[in-house]
Formats: sequence, C-alpha cells, structure tokens
Amino acid sequence: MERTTDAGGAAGDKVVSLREAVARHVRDGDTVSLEGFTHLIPTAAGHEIIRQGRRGLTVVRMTADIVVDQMLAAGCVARLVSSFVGNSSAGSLGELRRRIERADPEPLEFEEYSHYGMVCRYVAGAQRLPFHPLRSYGGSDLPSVNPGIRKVTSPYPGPDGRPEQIYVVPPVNPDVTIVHAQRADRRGNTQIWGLTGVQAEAVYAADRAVVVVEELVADEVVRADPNRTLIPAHAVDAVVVCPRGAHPSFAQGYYDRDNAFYRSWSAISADPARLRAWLEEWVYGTADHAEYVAKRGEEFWARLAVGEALSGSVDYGRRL
Amino acid sequence: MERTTDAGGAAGDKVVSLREAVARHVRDGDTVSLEGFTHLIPTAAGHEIIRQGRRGLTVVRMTADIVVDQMLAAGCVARLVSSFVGNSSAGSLGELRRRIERADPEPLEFEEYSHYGMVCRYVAGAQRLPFHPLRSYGGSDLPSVNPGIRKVTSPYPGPDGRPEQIYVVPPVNPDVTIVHAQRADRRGNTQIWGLTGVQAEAVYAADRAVVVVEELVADEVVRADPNRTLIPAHAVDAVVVCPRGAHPSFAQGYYDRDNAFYRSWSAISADPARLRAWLEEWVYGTADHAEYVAKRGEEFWARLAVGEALSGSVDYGRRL
Amino acid sequence: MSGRPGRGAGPVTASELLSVVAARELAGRRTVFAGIGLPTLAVELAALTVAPGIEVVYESGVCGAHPSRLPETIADAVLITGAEAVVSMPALFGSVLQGGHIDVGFLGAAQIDRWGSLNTSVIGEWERPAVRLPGSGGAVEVMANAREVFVVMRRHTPRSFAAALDFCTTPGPDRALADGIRPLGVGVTRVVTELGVLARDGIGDELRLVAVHPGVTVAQVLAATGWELRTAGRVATTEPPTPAELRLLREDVDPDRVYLR
Amino acid sequence: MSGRPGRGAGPVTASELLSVVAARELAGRRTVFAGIGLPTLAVELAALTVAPGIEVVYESGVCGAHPSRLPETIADAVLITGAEAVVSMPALFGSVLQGGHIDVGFLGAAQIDRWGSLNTSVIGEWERPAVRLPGSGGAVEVMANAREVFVVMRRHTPRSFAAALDFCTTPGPDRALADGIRPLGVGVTRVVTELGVLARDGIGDELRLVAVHPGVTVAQVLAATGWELRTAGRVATTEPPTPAELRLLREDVDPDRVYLR
Repeated sequence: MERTTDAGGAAGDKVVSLREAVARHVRDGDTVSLEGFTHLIPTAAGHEIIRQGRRGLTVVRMTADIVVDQMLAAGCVARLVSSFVGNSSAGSLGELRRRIERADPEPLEFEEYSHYGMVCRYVAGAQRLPFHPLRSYGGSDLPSVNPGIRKVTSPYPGPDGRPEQIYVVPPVNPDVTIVHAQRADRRGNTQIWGLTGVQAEAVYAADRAVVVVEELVADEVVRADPNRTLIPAHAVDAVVVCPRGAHPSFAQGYYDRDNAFYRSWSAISADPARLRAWLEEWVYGTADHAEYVAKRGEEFWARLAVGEALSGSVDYGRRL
Repeated sequence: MERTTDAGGAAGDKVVSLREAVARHVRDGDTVSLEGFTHLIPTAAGHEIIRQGRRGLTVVRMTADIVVDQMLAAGCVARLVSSFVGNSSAGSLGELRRRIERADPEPLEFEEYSHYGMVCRYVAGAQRLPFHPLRSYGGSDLPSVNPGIRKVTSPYPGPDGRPEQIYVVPPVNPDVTIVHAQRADRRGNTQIWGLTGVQAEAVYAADRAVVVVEELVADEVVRADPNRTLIPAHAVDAVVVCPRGAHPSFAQGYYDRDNAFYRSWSAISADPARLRAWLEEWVYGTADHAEYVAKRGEEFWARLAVGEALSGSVDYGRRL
Repeated sequence: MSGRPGRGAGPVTASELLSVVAARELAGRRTVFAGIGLPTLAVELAALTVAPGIEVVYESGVCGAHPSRLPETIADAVLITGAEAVVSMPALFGSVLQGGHIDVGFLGAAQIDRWGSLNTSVIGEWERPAVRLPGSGGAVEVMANAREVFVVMRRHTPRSFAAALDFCTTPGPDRALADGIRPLGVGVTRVVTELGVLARDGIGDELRLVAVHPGVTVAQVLAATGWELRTAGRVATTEPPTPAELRLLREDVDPDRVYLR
Repeated sequence: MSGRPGRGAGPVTASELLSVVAARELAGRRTVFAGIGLPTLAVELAALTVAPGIEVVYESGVCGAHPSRLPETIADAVLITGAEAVVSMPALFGSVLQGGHIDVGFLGAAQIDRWGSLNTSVIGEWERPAVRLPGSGGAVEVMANAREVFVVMRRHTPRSFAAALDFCTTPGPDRALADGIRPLGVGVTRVVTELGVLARDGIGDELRLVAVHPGVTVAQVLAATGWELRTAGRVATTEPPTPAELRLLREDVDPDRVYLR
C-alpha cells in the first residue's frame, strides 16, 4: 500500500526562486518575521526584500541585527518588534540607533520585549492561543512602554494560598515568516540541526511561510530521518534554494560565521553614506544572492569553510 | 581549553540498577508519571514498582494501558490521572474497569483529561507556569467532573472585539517521572528517536527523573549528535540500563511492538484470577527485568526483531 | 499484488462500502487527522482517487507517513520509518492541530447526538459508570480544532445515535459556543454508518440523513436513530463502490485484508 | 600549550582578576547560564578548580558544550559541535530556565541599582533615548528564574552604579514582589567590578561592598557608586589570583588570549 511518492505531483512541488518567493509572499505593509537565532539568519531574503523595494513593513525578529539594520537603511521598515537590537556582541547598529534616537531619517515604531516574551508570542501564534503566560516582567518598566504586556490572575491559588498573578504576552501572527535552513525536500519538509531557535514556531505562527535552504535534497534523505524534520511540509508555502544565504551568520556544517563582517558593521553603519554605498554595492548592485556570492569570490568563502564532524546514524528499524 | 570529559568524575555518573532507582526515587504515596505514547512505555519500571510493593501512588499517564492495569491489579495505585484508559485499540483493561465501575476490589480516584489537556499540564509543570491555556473543553462535560479544568478571561479582546474566555489546566509536577529511551550516556543525556511524545516535558516537570534505556553509550556517541538529546543530563537523576524494558510496547530500531500480547491482555485482565497468575508468573516470579527477558526466551524476542533502516548522518562541521 | 484469485471479485462488504463512501468525501482535502482502521483505508483510497497528495497526521506525531505495510496502530513503527516528519506531542497538538492545520479529523464514538457531540467516556453515570470507556484521547482537541470532522460508526442504533448523551466528552461547536468558547471548525459534517450517511453543514445545524446505502430504507435509518432524525430534501442512495474503487481498495490499499474484514 | 615564553608570568590584568574572583564564587554550583567573555573564563576556570562538572547553558540553546576552541559568541559553531544537548528556544527558556534548572545566571548591564535591578535598554528616555542599548535579550528571564545572578561590570562609575535607573529593563526580585509577581530566585548576589565585589544576600537586601581589589580603597569604591553604598561589617581585600589559578587561566582556559585582553 506504499503510496506513490509525490501523489500531488507538481502540486506538491513548492520550489521557487527567492525573487519569486519574495514577490509573491512579502507585500508592502506586511508583518514579516525573519527568524534564526544567530544561526541561519535569512540574510539573502532580507536583501531580496530590499531589492524589491518593499515599504511599510513590520519586522518581527528576536535579535534584530545586521540584516534588520540593512532593511531599515533601505527604507523597508516602519515598525520593529524585537527583544535585542544590537550587532551581536560586536557593536552597534548605526541605522537603527539613528532611527530610534533621532528619528533620522524617519521615526521607527519600536515594540520591545524580552527573548522569552518573543518566544511565547511565537508559541501563542503557532498554537492559536489568545495569550501566553510567562514568569517574567514583574517590576520591569517594559510593560509601561509596551501595552502588549499584560497581567492575568491565575484561577488556581498560588503557593501561599492566595490569588496569583502572572504576566502574559499576545500571540504574534506574521503575514509571512521567512527562515533559513540547511535542507528541505521539494514539498517543504525542512531539516535543521545545530541551533534550532524558534524557527518552527515562527513558521507555524505565520499565514505564509518561506523556507530558504542551503540545499534541496531527495525525499529519501529527509525520510531517512523524520525526527530531523523540524518544519513539516504542511506548514510551508515556498521552498527557495539559496546556498550561503545566511551569510554573515553561519549554517552549521556548511560554513562558519563571518566574524570579521560583524565587527566591520559598526563602522559601516555608523556612517549613513558608507552604509548607503554598502547597500549599493552588495544588494542593489547584485541581481540576486548568487551574484552576491560570486562577487565575494572563492577565496572569501574558503575562509569560512568548515571541516567535517558527522553525527553518526541511528537505526529507525524496518519490519522484517 | 577542552575541558576534561567528565570533570565531575564519579559524581556525574548516574547509572544505577532499576531496583535501586525505584527504591530511591519512588516512595509510597508519590505522584509518579510514566510516559511514552505507545512507543517506549516504561513497563519494566512499572513491574519493578510492583515488585517493591509501593502503595498509594498517584499515577499520571496520558494513555493508561497495560502497565497501568498491572499496577492497579498489584494494589500500587490509589489515584489515576489520564486522558485515555484503554488497551490501545486492542481491547479493555479489566482491572481498571473493575476498579472504576464496581470499586472492586477498592475504589480508584480518577482524574480525567483529554490528551492535549495532559500535554499542557506537563508543559506547565516543566515551565513552572501556574496554568496553561488551551482551546479545548468548551461545552464538554469534563470540567463538570474535573474541577482542575477552569476558565480564564483573556486580557486581550477576542476577534469580535469582546472579552474572550479560554479553558486552562493546572501544572502537574510529579514527584518522579520515569521514561524509557533508546540510549543515554552515564550522566543522563538521553537520546530518543521515532515517536518522542511528551517525555521531555514530563521529565522537566518532575522533582526527580529516572531514565531507563535500551543501551548506555559512550559520551562521544551522544555528543556527535547533540540535537538528538531530548533530555539533557541536568534534568536526570538516575540512568538505568534495561534492554527490552519497554515490552510489550516497542523501541524504534530495537524491537517491534508485541501486538499479540496486547490482544491477549483483554482476556487475561478480564479474569482477576488469571491476572493475578500472570503477575505471579511474570512480575513477582522474576527477580528483575533481565529474568523476565530470559524467561520469555530467545525465540520470543526473535519474533519482535527488526531490520535496519539507518537515518544517515548529518555534518555538524568543525572549525578548521 | 493482484495474483491471488478472487481478490477483485466478491460482494461488497460493509467495511469496503464505508471506506469508499468516506474516501469520496475527502475530495480536495489536504490534511487529515486520522486513527487506524477504516479511516486509514478511506484516506489511502482517497489519495489514489479524489485527493492526490493528501497528508495523514497521526495523533502519535507522525506527519506524511509512507508505511511499508498497513499500520496496525497509530504508533506502529512502520509509520515512523520513512515518514516525512515526526513531531513531539506539544508540537502535534499545539502547532499542527490547535494551530489550525487539519482540514478533516476522523473520530469514532460510543454515542453521538444530533449536534455531532460525542461520548467516549462512560455508559451510565461518570462517577460509577456501567461501562468505563477509554475517554477522550485527543478527540476533544480534534473536534475543537479541525476544520470539519468525519465520524465513522459502523453500528447505527438508537443507543449509539442518542437523544441525550450519557456524558459529553467531545462537544460539537454549538455546545462550545453556548459555553462561551469559539471553536475553529464547524464540527461534525459527515457521519458514515452501516446504514447511510448523515450530514451537517455547520454551526446551528443538526445532522440530517442525506443518503442510504443500497438496500436500506429511510424508515430503517429513522428507526435506528435515537432522536427524530430529519432528512435532507431528497435522500440519495449511495452510489455503490465502482469496480475501480474496489480494485484499488482490495489490491493496493489493503491486499492482506488487515482492515477489510 | 605552555611552550610560549612568558605565558605564566606578567602582571595580573583586570580581566584575569575579575575572572578569578568570579570563578571562586561559583564553588559548588552545578548549572550556569552565561554569555561569552569574562563569564566564559570564570566558568571554565571554576570547572578546573572549585566547581568540577559545572555545566554552562547558553542562551542559544546549548547545554554541556565541549568546544574545541574558545567560543567567540554564544552561538559559535564550536559550542554546538560536540555538545551534550542543543535544545530549541522554547525548551531553553521554558523548561531549562523558567523550569528552575539554573543555579547561577551571569548578566551585564549599562546600569545597576542598589537592589540589583538592571538597565540594558536606554540611556535617557525610552521614547527618544540619548543612547539606544540592545535591550533585554534573555536578561529579564535570567533574573526572574535563576536561583541567583552574578553581574560582571568592568567599569564602576556613579553613572553605571546608579541611584536611579534611566529604565528598568530587568527588575530584581524586590521590584517584582512589589508588582505582585513572585520570582524564583533571589536576584543579584554578587557584582564583580574593576574595583571590588558587591554582595547581596536575598530579597529585602541591598548590595553592600564586601571586598576591594588589591590597591583599591573603600573610599574609592564609595565615590564611584551613585548611591550611598553600604559596606559589609569588614570589607575584605580580594585574595590575588594564585599562581595556580593564573596558570590555568593563561595556559588552559584562554591560551590565545581571546578574552584575556
């Protein structure tokens, strides 16, 4: 009774170019989640959004870092929802600071949470919950600047027998979530290893989901290890093949983090003209990510190459 | 700066016998969670609890099936918290039905939930939340017989702009959770594949956790694939090596489900004398699970043997 | 596969009829939350006919199974090996089911009422029941979160199609709304029994008889139902399984007759 | 490893002193939630001295890392390869941290007040700040859920040790209780700076000066603190790093002086 592998035929094939995925799924004014916690940051997707000139986006991203600064500088973003706005541990985001500190060149609406607040928002979004409780925020000034953070009284008595209060956050349901991953099959079954962050929840929380991968693999590769599939096909609308699409972040087992680029960003972004020139050269000046990769040159990528460290295989067994 | 592998030395070694683990971690009157959704049911641990004559336990288990019926018959259990009380799809649990339908030989306190209600209770327990919301139970009679199921009003307006209500369940924090898994290292880093159920949450929800494994593996095996570790060592108090300890359920890649035994249980458990005889022969009559395994005989296990279906390996990469 | 004699011939059994009827109803659906047994047959047949690419999600956490043999339980190892994804129960119930990714959920029950609410807990009083049944499992969640629910109940009797449930384990959306809770889907839309097919369009509707199986009369069905069953304007007669459907069912879906008993 | 000349000699740097002082405070602790930099050095040194078997949990989801090189970020690939476990962020923040499995959390801040509350959001007004800082990250959660918190702040000035925070991103437990929320731990118990060590026992206590580093006077620390800093009965002088501690730090923990700058 083995069913034909792709009974859906072409209908089940979700592979499109990054250009097509962004054109189809990212619209002006959309709420766009870009996730990947330091690992697998969907930079190439951010660049394509810049190339296509999207405007008025609400960007949702736990760690708003270089790609967000670039999208801000390109004028794509009206509102930012985040729990960490910095260039990793390497320095500042110049454009973000100008926007927030001086409304230069225009104001940025900013909704500030903590990391777990953001995680709970994604979980609530994914699970269609009206709110998610968490044991944070007691005494923080964050609720005073963020009316999204509210309190609920538990219907069960607290440990002292009296009513217990807890803060809650609202769900986030992006119009589209874009994540980067190591590999997927054509239908969108997506496998991630190393840091897995909040990608699965961000995808499930969204109306539409785009998965950008280092490589497309045969169905058999995915199905040999179903526990590695963190994002099942039913949650995915488009699969984009885009090697090195997470640079300057890393893809575990594929290439390393470009720490030099992170360190350089503070200086680049501190100067609006220099930042503009960077975008001209590396984003507007490249037709797509393949050109960006080619323009960087082979030596550049060789410096980020990694050696092999295999996971080993487990046995799923088969009926004899 | 590679730290010595087991800086904790003997202190980090949590391997004990099943007898010792049960003696130390399961006490009369305890709330004991036994998890494993059809896959990896900790049967051997249930049998050892029977051998040691524990009394007055509250057993928490989503799918209360054969091992729970056996523990009931042995007089270990005063209270059951569950969302499915049946012998899989294979029939009835005789002792459970006698206890609930006729208080024969004594009453059984029963707390009834749905599956996701139980999952949410474990998640809330693991995450130290006072309650967990879920979109179930509206209009059900379950809240009328289970005062644990309550309602909360969301502090955010519903889709129609009016206040929105949602049911919630309370956390469960077992005194001890026992799960079965394919493999662990000596410190308790536990790897599970195939159906992973709610084991990680049940372990995190508990004060003490015992992991029973098919095999103990070298640190290097676990560390080659850290994403496969669903239960990190810091959550584990005891590691027990007990091959075939999940029989009659299965261990993906190790042995298959004993469907014949499941089918036979309805008849065995329908007759109290026959059930008693079964316990005498297979539990009280065996000193430990190794004896149970030996008594079954090699041919028996050969019928449950599975062939190989390897997952394939992924590359975690190493810095060059 | 078709080597054994007589496989494609022989009279249509109740299991075959129910499987075929349920399979046809799956036309155009993409994701189904199903248990083992008749739903398995219905989904596999639908995949080969009216719903190519349909994905079954199992309560055990398996998504996109490609089993080498017909599974015997929802947790059968053959469902896991070769599956597209296996997810934890919090992910399965939280993100997949409650998240709204299931088009059709299949449920069974000991009792169903005219609104499509189900009892799987007890016959008699909950506190000291005449018969203790297994309980909800994930049924409460399937009803609350699938877009629609198909119920397969072989036996069609006034006791199982009850005027009043002994206990409402799994409420339909009308009961949920009365309790102030808004469900995602519309609840039970199809009930397939040994006698015919009942249907219900959405919230506020009760189940109506829309078809009787060949050889069954409307009066028989009304007599077998514990409430005053209403009928659709015109009650159809179920189109018998086509030779193509029967051949697929007998030769491809369940050649060993695991469920086609 | 010890082949390069002078590695074991030379004067004690501020980084070395802070690392050694923080490492000693980890005696007996089992799990630490730490960022990269001085906390890395402190934990690795503690593992080799006062806290064998200590486990670092990183915000990125890594538990029990065994890196082949000193990591440059909390998400460095070398932390993942060879780790004992890598968990998702819901599991990390939910089960591990909020679940109460962290003994000590390490935090830094732009500002700290006498109760151990922290500001990492803004200098100036939140709406239009003079300086926009990165914000909480997971600091709010670390403070609320770790049994205790160690703060490492190199610079000890009246602006950073503030009488009043410009913005309270990460409240200590006293503020949480005033807001009706009961935190799990006791908040900040140790603050290690370039001048000395401040300590606080638990809820209701404010930070007090318990030790000054060699060559630093109590008066200097009081002058560098924005509030009227109280002192422990007797202010000790920090025991300088022992030759053994320095050798471990310089030769085993950070031979390439990634953080020992």
